[in-house]
Amino acid sequence: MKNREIFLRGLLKENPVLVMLLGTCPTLAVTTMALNGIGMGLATTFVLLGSNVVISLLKRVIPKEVRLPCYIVIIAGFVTLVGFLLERYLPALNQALGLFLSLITVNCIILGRAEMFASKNSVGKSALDALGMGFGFTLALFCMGAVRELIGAGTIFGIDITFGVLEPMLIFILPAGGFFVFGCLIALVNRLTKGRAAERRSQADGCAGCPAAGACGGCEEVAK
Amino acid sequence: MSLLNGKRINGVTVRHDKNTKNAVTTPIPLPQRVTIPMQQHMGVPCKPLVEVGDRVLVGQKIGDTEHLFAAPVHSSVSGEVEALTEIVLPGGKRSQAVVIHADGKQEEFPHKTPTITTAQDFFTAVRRSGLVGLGGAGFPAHMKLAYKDVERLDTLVVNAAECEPYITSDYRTCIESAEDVFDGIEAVMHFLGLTHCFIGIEKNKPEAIEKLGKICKADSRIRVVPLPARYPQGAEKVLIYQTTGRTVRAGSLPADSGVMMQNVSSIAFLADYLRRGRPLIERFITVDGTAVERPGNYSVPVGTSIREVLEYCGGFEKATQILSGGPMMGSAVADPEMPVTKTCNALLAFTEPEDFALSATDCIRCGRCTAACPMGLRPGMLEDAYDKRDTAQLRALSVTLCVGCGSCSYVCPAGRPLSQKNVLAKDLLRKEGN
Amino acid sequence: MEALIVSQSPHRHSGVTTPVIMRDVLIALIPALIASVVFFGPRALLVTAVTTASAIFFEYAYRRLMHRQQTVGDLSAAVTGVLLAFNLPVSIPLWIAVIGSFVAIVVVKQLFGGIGKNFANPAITARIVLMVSFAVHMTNWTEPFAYLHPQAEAVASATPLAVLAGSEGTLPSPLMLFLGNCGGCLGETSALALLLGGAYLLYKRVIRPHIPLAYLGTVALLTLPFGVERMATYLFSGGLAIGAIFMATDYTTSPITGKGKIIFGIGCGLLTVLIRQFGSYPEGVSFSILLMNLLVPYIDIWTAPRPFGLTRDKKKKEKTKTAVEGDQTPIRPLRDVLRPTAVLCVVVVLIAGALLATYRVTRVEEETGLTEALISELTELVPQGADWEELQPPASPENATITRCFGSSAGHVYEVVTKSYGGDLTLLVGITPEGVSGVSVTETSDTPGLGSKAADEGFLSQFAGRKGEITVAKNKATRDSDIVAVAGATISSRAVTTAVNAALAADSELGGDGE
Amino acid sequence: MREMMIILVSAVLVDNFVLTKFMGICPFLGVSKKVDSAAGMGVAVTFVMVMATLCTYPVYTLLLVPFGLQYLNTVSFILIIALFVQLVEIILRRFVPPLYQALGIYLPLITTNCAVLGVTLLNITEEYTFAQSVVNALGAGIGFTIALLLFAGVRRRLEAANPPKPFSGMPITLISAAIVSLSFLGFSGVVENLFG
Repeated sequence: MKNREIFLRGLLKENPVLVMLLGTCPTLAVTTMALNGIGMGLATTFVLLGSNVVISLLKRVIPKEVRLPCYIVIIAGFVTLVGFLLERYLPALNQALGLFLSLITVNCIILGRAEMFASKNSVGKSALDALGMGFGFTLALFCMGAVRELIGAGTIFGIDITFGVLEPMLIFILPAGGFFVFGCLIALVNRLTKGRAAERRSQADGCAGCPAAGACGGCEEVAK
Repeated sequence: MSLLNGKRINGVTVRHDKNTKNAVTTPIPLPQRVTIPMQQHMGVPCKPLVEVGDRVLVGQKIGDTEHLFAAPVHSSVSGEVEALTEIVLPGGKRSQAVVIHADGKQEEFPHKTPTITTAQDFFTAVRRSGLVGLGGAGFPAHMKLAYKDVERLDTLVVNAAECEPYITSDYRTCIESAEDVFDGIEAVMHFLGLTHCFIGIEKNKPEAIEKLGKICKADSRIRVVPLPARYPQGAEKVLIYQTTGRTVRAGSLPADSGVMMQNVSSIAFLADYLRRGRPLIERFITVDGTAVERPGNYSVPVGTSIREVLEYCGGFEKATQILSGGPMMGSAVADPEMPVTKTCNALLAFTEPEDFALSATDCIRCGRCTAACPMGLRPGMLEDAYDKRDTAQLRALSVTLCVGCGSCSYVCPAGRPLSQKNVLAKDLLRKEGN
Repeated sequence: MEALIVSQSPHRHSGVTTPVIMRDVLIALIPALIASVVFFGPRALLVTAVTTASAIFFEYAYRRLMHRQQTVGDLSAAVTGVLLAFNLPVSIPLWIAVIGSFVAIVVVKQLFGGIGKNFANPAITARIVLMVSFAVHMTNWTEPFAYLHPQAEAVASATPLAVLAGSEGTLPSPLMLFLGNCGGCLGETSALALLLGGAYLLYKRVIRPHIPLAYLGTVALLTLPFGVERMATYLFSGGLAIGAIFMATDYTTSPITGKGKIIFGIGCGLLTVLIRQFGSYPEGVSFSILLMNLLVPYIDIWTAPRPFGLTRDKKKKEKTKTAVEGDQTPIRPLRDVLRPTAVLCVVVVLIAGALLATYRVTRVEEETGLTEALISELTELVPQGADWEELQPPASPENATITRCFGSSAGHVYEVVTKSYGGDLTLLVGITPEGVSGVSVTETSDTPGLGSKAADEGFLSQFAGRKGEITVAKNKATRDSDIVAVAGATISSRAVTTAVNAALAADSELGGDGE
Repeated sequence: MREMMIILVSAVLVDNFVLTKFMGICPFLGVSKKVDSAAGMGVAVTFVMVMATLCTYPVYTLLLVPFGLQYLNTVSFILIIALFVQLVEIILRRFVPPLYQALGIYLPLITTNCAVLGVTLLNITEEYTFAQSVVNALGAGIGFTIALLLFAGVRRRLEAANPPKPFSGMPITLISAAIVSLSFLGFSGVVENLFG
């Protein structure tokens, strides 16, 4: 796999959210505004980058039996690190993300990539994969955030563009709107890739690594 | 479903169209030729006993088999056997048939009145008479009697419900030969040692109820039960429950709950047979429908071609659809040359089919089919299960209980072929060895 | 004569087909349509026409786009369109009505596969979506016969339900309610017209009496303790009549068997009273029907008819246990377990240490007391206020709690927490000798875009300069102590007012003009 | 006591963990295909949530706060949960095999479940007392199970639906989840007024 290939894969072909259906909790929760979406995406990318690098460094040291708790602790460490940085320099974003910042630890993407990629490849490749997946995640969150903010609040990045004429549909800010927009986005991806996305999800390797492969939603299609 | 009276069996109200109610049964002129199929009953087909060229008399046995689960076949005309052919019956089954050229003399075969003392003699006599359920099912009558330990049977239910639209042949039997019905019941109850008998008649036939009621007053064990005129009142399990209150458990025969059911015309014929020993060679059938000029009830020798009967009643040229039996459970006739058999109780000819070919639209989950099904099934779910060929689900929803009355397809607003799919589902289960 | 037509039995059909049923429903809706035009004027007709036309158009376009069998002929889209119109106030802007049709037909029904496949009632879901998205438009009711004197400024009257839930307004007599002479949605006010339509449907056996009777019966039973007169008002107000007769009885989204329908009706009744009595949305009917729609799959299972002659033991499905073969992992020798746990502990310690270090570097002084940010905010509320210091918060009245209090040369600022629509509401109220000098909302959990409007400058500026007890008026300040509530957010506006009054009371108790 | 009831009912109905707080969406979408697997998952999650709260709350109040290490809560909580689930799996497999067979496959899923970690962290941010935290965890678990069971019923209906090609599978499930979460809006405000 050439390096460029690793990066692009995460961004489009195997987008962790819209294709692999991983990390759905933050995707629905924090995307009431485009800015929050990007903020969450970048924070997760930072954690993903950090954990991928560290895990691929320690891949020989960590024994097979306890690899799961180790990964989780490393990821949690980076999440707390991001928490400090945001608290210090971007308090508004920290306030907006709130609980979901610390929930990055249980985000399947990071654990999945750590399990499937970082623990088997060199540091350089892991970093690239992390960036690819991270920006793919951010892209997806940005789309979600933009759509929901545009229709739901009539603003984009906080700037009011309704000129008093268009009335925003508040429901897109609410949870119901989140589910709806997410469903439509995945449908759009299915439509654009004419179903290839659906098959790719079924033989995706990202899911196999996730410890919950047996019973988790995204991977159920794998089992089907 | 009215919440007031007791558990009420589901069903549908269908237009009765009993316009041949007062038509007295009249014979039709003797056909030149009759084609008598060897399979006029449920069970093993008979084998012809005559050769081409033999001379046969009226009521002479021309086909039988040693199997118990069959009913012998007799000639309805005197004449010479013309040919042995194979035909396709209205139900779609193929069967051998004997073609007899009638010589017009109608010479009767010397019948012996059967002497019966034990239940066993009664059983062999009924088998010899060639009697099959005249309600339309065609189940050999003697099979219902031949129950090893007859003691467990205690009740006779006479089915005079006749819930199918247009058909009035049973009704005419109640009016014209009420005495035969009474004698038949007495005979059956005597020989089988039954304790009581119920006659189920729909309320839309008051004269029959009143007439039979008067005659049967002579024997306190017999009770005429007027029933609401709801289709399918005549279905076996439904009628048994409505008259005796007993529920025939799923997968078991009426005999298991001590009940034997017979069609009113079968009982009447039995009485006549016990007197004269003349086998079943003619059928009282109703001829009706929009294409028929002279609708009415006719006694037709078994084997007469459907075309001949309809031509006599002036209903053949304009007919685009001919049904053998009622509109709900009867089968459409493809080849009018096919003969009238023992199980045919009506011939309907229509200028154009009653229900315009409904193109099936999506099911709207209205629940009418579930409310209509007398067997308490869920036709909508059965159809889904069949479409998915999910035999486990089909068995779980007990599709085998479906009596094929057609109520579900009748009420379905989306025109979906529900009862037809049940037939296919039952075949699927049978093929899979249920 | 040509070949005979052969078809499978049965060869007769009852004649009641889906278009026939839907046509009967449309006929049953005519009385309510006439009543709506009588009460709310020709615009009612316009709104109904728009929703119905757009509903039919959306279904036609969707089926054509998806190359599916055209189902516009079965008139179900028209029924959904008319029912949706009956759930909208007559003053609703037409583009919102069209959005409602789009949601009802495309999102809730066609996306799931068309008639019979959707699990939620299209018209009800669309009404909720519109209610949540355009709360203001969906809750501005017009008085009946207001269209007769157009020059009079359209006064927004409270519906009987809103009055029941506590906002001011006279409660029309039950008879008036029954006839429909009261505020409310286009088609839901006249219970008489709806009952007429319901009778027609029962006569034509399009619906069975189970759901309406169970639903209205439960509501009547639950509100009987409040007195018969109140019960009648409850029954004939809001969307109960149209909900029970036309919406809850929608085939696709209600149970199949009679028993199931009764359970469904009772469930709807319970939820409606629960939401109307305690919930914050005045109209409980749509939510309760949607919630019960979700339970329909289970109700259908519990109330499945038992096949004839199937005794209880045969019906019991034997529970097939999906055996997960438990792999008996052998007990591993101690040494194998020790090494991995050791590595794990080392990793944990390393991570904790790293975090400890970075925390020290990026520590944020956690000052208690007055940070510059807090001081700048306080001076905003009390101009020229200098050398602020935190005082002991005075005793707070019962409906609000004063958490902090700051004194300065020019006046005091009180931090007040009070109960509002969505939960707690925290405000800072600046008070000087001349009265209220400024109010700012620090934290609100009201629904964004509706309740949160009570935190805008426009609304808060009304408090400036007030001294005595402040009261809230719905649309026009009648008394001089009045301030005008934010349209559609009366509860939040009232909460802010109670907080400001609490601050004023606390300030006067602190000894006059806050030295 | 009133406070407890408010927390419990609001966790179950108004801010339901799945439908309004958006935690535990992966198992919610994945496991709700069959009713019994939904029930199994619900019970397992409730069990782990309550037990996790019992473990993490004392660790936080007795260990982290005195030493001023509050920022270590994420790391410590997720570690406790991971080890706890591993422990439960071993105990169940050894001593209660039937229960393991029923809930076994869901246990690994719970470690990566946002709802479990979410509940423990929420107890801290909402400054609940110990008893309130347990009640909150119980409410969250019950709310999660109710949402799961409700959605399992809806998905049974979805099997009969035939959405357009791109919408089949996960998209139509998400749109149904949107309608379900819409219906939960009806409960807003009920909790406060119900308990006066």
